[in-house]
Amino acid sequence: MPPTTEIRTLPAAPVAASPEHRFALARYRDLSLVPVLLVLCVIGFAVSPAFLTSDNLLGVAQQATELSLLVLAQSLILISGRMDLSLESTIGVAPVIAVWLVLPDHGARFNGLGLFPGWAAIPLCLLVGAVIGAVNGFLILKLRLNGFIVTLGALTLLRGLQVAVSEGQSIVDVPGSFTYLGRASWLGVPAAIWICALLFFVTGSALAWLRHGRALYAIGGNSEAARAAGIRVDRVVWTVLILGSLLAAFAGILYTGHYGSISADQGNGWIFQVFAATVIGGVSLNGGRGTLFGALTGVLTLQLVVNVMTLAGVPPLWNQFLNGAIIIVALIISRFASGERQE
Amino acid sequence: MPPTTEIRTLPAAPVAASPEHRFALARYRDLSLVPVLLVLCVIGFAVSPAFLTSDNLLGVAQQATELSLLVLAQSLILISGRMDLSLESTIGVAPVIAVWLVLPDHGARFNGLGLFPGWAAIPLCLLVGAVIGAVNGFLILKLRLNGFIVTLGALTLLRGLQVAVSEGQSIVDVPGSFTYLGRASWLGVPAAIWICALLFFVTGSALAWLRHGRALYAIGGNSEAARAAGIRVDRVVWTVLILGSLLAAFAGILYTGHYGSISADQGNGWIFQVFAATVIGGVSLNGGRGTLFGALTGVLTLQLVVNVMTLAGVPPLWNQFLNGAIIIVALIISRFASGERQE
Amino acid sequence: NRGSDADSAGGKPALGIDLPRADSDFWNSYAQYIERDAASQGLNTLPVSNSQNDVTKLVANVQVFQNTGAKAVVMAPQDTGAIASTLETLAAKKIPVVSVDTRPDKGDVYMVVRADNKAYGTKACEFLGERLGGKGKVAELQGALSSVNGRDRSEAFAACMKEKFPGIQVIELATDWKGDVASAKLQSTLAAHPDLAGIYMQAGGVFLQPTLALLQQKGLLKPAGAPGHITIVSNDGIPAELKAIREGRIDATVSQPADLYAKYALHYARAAAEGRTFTPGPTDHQSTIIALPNGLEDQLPAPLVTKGNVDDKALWGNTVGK
Amino acid sequence: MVDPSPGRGPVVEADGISKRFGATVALSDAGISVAPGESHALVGRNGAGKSTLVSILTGLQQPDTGTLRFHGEPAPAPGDTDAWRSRVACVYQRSTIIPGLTVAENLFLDRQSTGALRPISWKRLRHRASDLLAEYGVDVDPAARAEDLTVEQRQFVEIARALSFGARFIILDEPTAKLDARGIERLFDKLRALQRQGVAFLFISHHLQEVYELCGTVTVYRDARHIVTAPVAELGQEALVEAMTGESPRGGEPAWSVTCGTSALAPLLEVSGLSLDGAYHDVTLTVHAGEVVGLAGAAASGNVRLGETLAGLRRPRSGTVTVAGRPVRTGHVPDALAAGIGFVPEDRHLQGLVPDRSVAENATLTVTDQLGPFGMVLPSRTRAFAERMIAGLGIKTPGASASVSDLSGGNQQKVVIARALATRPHVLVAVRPTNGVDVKSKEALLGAVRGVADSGKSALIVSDELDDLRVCDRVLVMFHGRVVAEFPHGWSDERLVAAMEGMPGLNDTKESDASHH
Ligand SMILES: Nc1ncnc2c1ncn2[C@@H]1O[C@H](COP(=O)(O)OP(=O)(O)OP(=O)(O)O)[C@@H](O)[C@H]1O
Ligand SMILES: Nc1ncnc2c1ncn2[C@@H]1O[C@H](COP(=O)(O)OP(=O)(O)OP(=O)(O)O)[C@@H](O)[C@H]1O
Ligand SMILES: [Mg+2]
Ligand SMILES: [Mg+2]
Repeated sequence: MPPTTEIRTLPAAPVAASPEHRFALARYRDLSLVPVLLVLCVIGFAVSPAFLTSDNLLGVAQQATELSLLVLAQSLILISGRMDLSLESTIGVAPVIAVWLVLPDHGARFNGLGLFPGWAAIPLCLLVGAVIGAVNGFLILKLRLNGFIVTLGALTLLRGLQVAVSEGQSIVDVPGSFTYLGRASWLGVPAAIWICALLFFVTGSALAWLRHGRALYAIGGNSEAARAAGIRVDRVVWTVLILGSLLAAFAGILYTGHYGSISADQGNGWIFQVFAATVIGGVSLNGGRGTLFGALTGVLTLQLVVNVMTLAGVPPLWNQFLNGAIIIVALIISRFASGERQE
Repeated sequence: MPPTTEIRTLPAAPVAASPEHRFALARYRDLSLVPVLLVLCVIGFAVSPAFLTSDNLLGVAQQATELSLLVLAQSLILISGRMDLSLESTIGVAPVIAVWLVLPDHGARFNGLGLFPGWAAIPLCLLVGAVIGAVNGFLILKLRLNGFIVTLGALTLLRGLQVAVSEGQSIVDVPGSFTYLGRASWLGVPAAIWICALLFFVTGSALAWLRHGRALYAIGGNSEAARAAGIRVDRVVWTVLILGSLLAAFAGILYTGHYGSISADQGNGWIFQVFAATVIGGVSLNGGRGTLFGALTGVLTLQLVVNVMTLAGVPPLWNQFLNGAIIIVALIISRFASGERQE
Repeated sequence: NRGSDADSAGGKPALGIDLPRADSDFWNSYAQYIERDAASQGLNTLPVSNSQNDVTKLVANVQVFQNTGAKAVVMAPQDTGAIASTLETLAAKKIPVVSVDTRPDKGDVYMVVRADNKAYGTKACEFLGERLGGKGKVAELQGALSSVNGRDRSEAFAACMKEKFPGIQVIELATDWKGDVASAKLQSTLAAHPDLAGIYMQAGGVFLQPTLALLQQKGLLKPAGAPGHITIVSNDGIPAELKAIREGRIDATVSQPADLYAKYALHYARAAAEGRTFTPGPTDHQSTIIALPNGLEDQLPAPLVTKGNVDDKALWGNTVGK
Repeated sequence: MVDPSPGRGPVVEADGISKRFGATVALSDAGISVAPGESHALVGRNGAGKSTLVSILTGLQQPDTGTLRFHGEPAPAPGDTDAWRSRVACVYQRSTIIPGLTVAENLFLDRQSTGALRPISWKRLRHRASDLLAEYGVDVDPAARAEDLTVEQRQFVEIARALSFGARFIILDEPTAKLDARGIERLFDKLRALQRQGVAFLFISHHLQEVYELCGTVTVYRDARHIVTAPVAELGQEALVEAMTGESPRGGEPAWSVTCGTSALAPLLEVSGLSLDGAYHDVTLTVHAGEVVGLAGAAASGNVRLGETLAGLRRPRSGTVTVAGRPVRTGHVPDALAAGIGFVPEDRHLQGLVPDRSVAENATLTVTDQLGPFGMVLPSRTRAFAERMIAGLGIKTPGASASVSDLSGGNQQKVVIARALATRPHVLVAVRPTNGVDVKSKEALLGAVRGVADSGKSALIVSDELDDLRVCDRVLVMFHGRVVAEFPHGWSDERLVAAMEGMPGLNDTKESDASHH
């Protein structure tokens, strides 16, 4: 059938209007946090002139980098209908193990094995991340264990492993190659920001335009249907889990450079923030819905809150309270902005 | 996601009369942790003669009481297809507010408002719990906000509220009536143990034999269907959420008595343990499946692990690592003991 | 197996030792000292436990100590309230308790071994105040609001500033003992107050590296004396801090004596098990024992370390792990 | 719960009911009135608004406008579920079975015990359950978990539950869609029995002969509007179809025509010695180019499993599958697709659709590799592709970007078929392709299937609906997992049904079940 003719003979009057409408709504969903961001900026501007300085905003952006990578990872995993709590430990344990394999076994307070040359630290770190993801994937997909608890167990286990390997110390003398990305600046903007922006852009477009990206949505939406449509569900999900841990490990590299050492509780307790950011950003916990852009707005919201509160000089005692309150308010605003129930 | 909830896997073949087989399996699911418990007991006995003393075992049981109440609450909520992360904060904030309303506004290191007589502390505490649950319910069921994030926000907010009210101090001089239950012993066994046993028994029977109990399973299994069958879904769920927070507040009372003060980070970080215990105990995160007995075995497992590790003198550095490893191993054992995939 | 040799080991009374946490430089150094001293003094210790900064685990562990025949218990309850009823139980069982680093709010203790955290705050305040000539802005990286030690340091620091250096504006930043939070808030503060003159970090183990990394990135890490130098006072006295002092990256730190903590914790535990008693007053090791409503406290000296005395061999930071 | 006031006014009377869902108008100023003891049919094309009316009549949804009266009294308050249940019971189109619970409990959900505080006696409940199920000749262990039942068994549990309320007015929304011929007979016997007791029905079905068989009055909806209500006797099949579609049918005969004797052409699909434990044994069959072959069989005959095996969803124990001479790796969907096997799954909700995603995305799920270079998926092409499908199959949707879960069931089914046709398969394996689809669309869908064959490819229709099988050049009948008979085109319904029933020699589901243990 010649398409052209068909397309003309298409929908009737009442229907014609609605595609845009639906479309608008779908788009809108990802923008639902934008109002919140605007409100925050207004407040920020009101409380301190320092807020709108590039210095401050770049600072906020940089502080957001590590978290945003975890959020990126978690979004991919959630969209394909899974969860990974262990990301918050991977960000810590991967660098520690990498450095442990690289550092000389004498001299410094923290003694490594010195098995590999210094430049190998980054590849090793990423490798460790990939392995962690692969093991999680094995337990979840092959042994069919409950993903939530597997990764919860992994969270504890990996944190414990980090403490054991690093003997609870924060590791200060780290190979320069390892810390470069986290501390370098390109064109006056921290390298980490460039990298995260790039990663979000690339992954985001992959999700939007590539078939393997679309596959995640199909799997998250209804894995049985995806399977019947010829998508290799388990393989894709496994890949996503590995990719997620890989990103977490990379976040660990940025973190180490950013904060100058691998601290023993690097990433400890972040997973809550990760989920908060992802979900107020419009990614569904049931899989199949959400975009990376939305998730990104989620991270920025959380980070801006901290920044504004600090600038406003909120009394420390009320800090945490406000933090929680703002999450809920943001949730309410975004829910009514997008007009969708969040099931 | 109505379609996916319908059936997990295509039934292999029509089911005709095969009662005992089916039934066995269903029952078995809740017992799947029993092997794990036995293994732990054997190990415990092997590592130290002190393990099998009534002193030690009662101690373990009493340390399990507060956690077990949270697990009881979470199980009810999960079975009806929801989640409440804020329980871990309710256990702390409810007592603080109650005591704050009761204590005199001078003298003690912590100054309250002295609005109510001392005996009112317990009722007030429970009331606060109920209110928290009601508010969560309102946000989730009326405003249709995402339950996970609402309660996550509540977790932060309530903890912050506690810090703000108690100024971060632990409150030591608490009305006697308030601490009685947590410290008293009846017939040589801590009162808390009697109470928890009773609560588990009563709630468990209600779930098994009362219509409203069964309603939770129906709602968790397929709320649309439950609604069609005439169950007032929202009302029931709301009740469950309130009940859950009420139990958490009560756990707070026991905690206060047990540890002799209301500490500022009472319950902080417990929610992970709560989920771990509940889910390895066989309660499904997707709702509609699981029993309180299973959940209870989950708590005991986690508590025994700590006890056995201490008795065995595990090197401190490896503590946490083993903790996580054991969760996963327990998960694997229970999965193969029950022979069911855990989706 | 272990439990029974508590009594069998040459009549030596068994000591139960709990470590508060395994994930911080300071406490790991403490753990090392405990191990070393216990060995060198030939003490009979039950397996050392770790309560992972969780009072419920601590209580569970102490319970095990009771059941395995401990004659004295060394603990470092980070939650000074929630340990109360445990202390009562131990008292009832006639098991003396040595509390390291923190002073339980309630319940009898045989001896509290700690340096005075209020003194930390005051020392830091005085040092900063003098360096800044009594004016300027100072950022204070506080710990978790629920931590007694953190609170003592904050209160003392605030009080001292208010009284002695009213000209100095203190910006309090709650960090929940988290390095990244501290860095984020400090960065915001620097944006708001480019003229920040001083920083007081309540825990070098946590805050030192993030702060230095931030200042370096912002090009604010000027050597002491140079214009625009930000005066930094830290706390703990871990090796990294001493190194930073030598390199002139920070100006001072309060050395919280991990070695003495371990040494005298064991010392008093042993004494307690042997039934010896102490009275308030100066001790043989440049410290004073003071009386508490619920016991005694040996307030160990916590020297302020500056470029001047940074190489002092007596500083634990110079000897640990060597 | 017996009707409070028997006989006063119509059991239900709805006037000027309107309901919109966002963009879609589900009902506009529609009405219906069912007299006591009457069995009333409601027919209409997919998306006409039938199920929406049902959900309003049963109090699950509130109408935007309009009035609703039972026995002349206004409808109960929205929340008052007990009141609703005492007036109307319903077999919903969408399954309301709770997978995790036992059959017994599903049957007596929320009625397990008489009083809220009276403990449930599980033993008694199971007995009541087996008694109830026995009335329908369904042999299921009441203690079995519902999720382990077959689609058919589950459907009967639904029906048994609805009918056991003792309501005087019962709604059945496409109750027969998931039943085989025998099941339908059993159901109808039961319904007639209830009719004699003066129970009123509202019966929704896309099988018009069922309407004539069972009902006295028929109401037709079209495009969310009420078109006509008349005694069935006065409304001939053609008039009925015309009322439903709004256009006069071409004198009954279908759009497609079966052109027999194509078996001279090369075999496209060859199956030999295929066996799957507990489903079918040593099945061998051949489908030639240009041929549509039917694979008939009752619920437990194994024909559906065979179809799923061909699609790669199940790995057979033994046997080979060959497409156009090339052997296909069994048990792998991608390989089956690559080999040119298209598949329409049995249950669209379970295996067919990704509910949250757009019609376009669902329709192109199998061909994402054809929508752009370097594994890209270009929205423009996706849209064009989808709109071609929408036009070709006449899918009723607000647009290609509408969420597929907002389509009516029949239209969802069309999307699933579009997905299968998208790959231009050599062999189209379609399981109950017209499940829940209205007469007109049925023609279109079967026409599409026929079209595949006429274009030199071939199709295998796995179904027990005679209408589906009529397009076939030949029909293979399976029973107890074996191919027991083959009919050339022009078979007679009786003989085919008899063969599906495994006649001669009486047998019932029990035996066939037994053969699977
Ligand atoms: N909850 C809903 N949200 C959006 N649209 C809906 C909803 N329910 C029904 N619709 C739309 O309303 C129209 C009527 O749907 P309905 O299910 O009543 O048709 P139907 O006659 O039952 O179709 P079928 O015969 O396929 O079951 C359809 O176009 C459907 O897409
Ligand atoms: N709550 C809802 N939200 C969104 N869409 C809905 C909702 N309820 C129904 N719909 C859509 O409206 C359509 C009409 O509802 P209906 O009960 O007829 O389902 P159906 O698809 O016709 O069932 P079946 O697929 O078994 O024929 C359904 O296909 C469903 O996708
Ligand atoms: Mg319908
Ligand atoms: Mg339908």
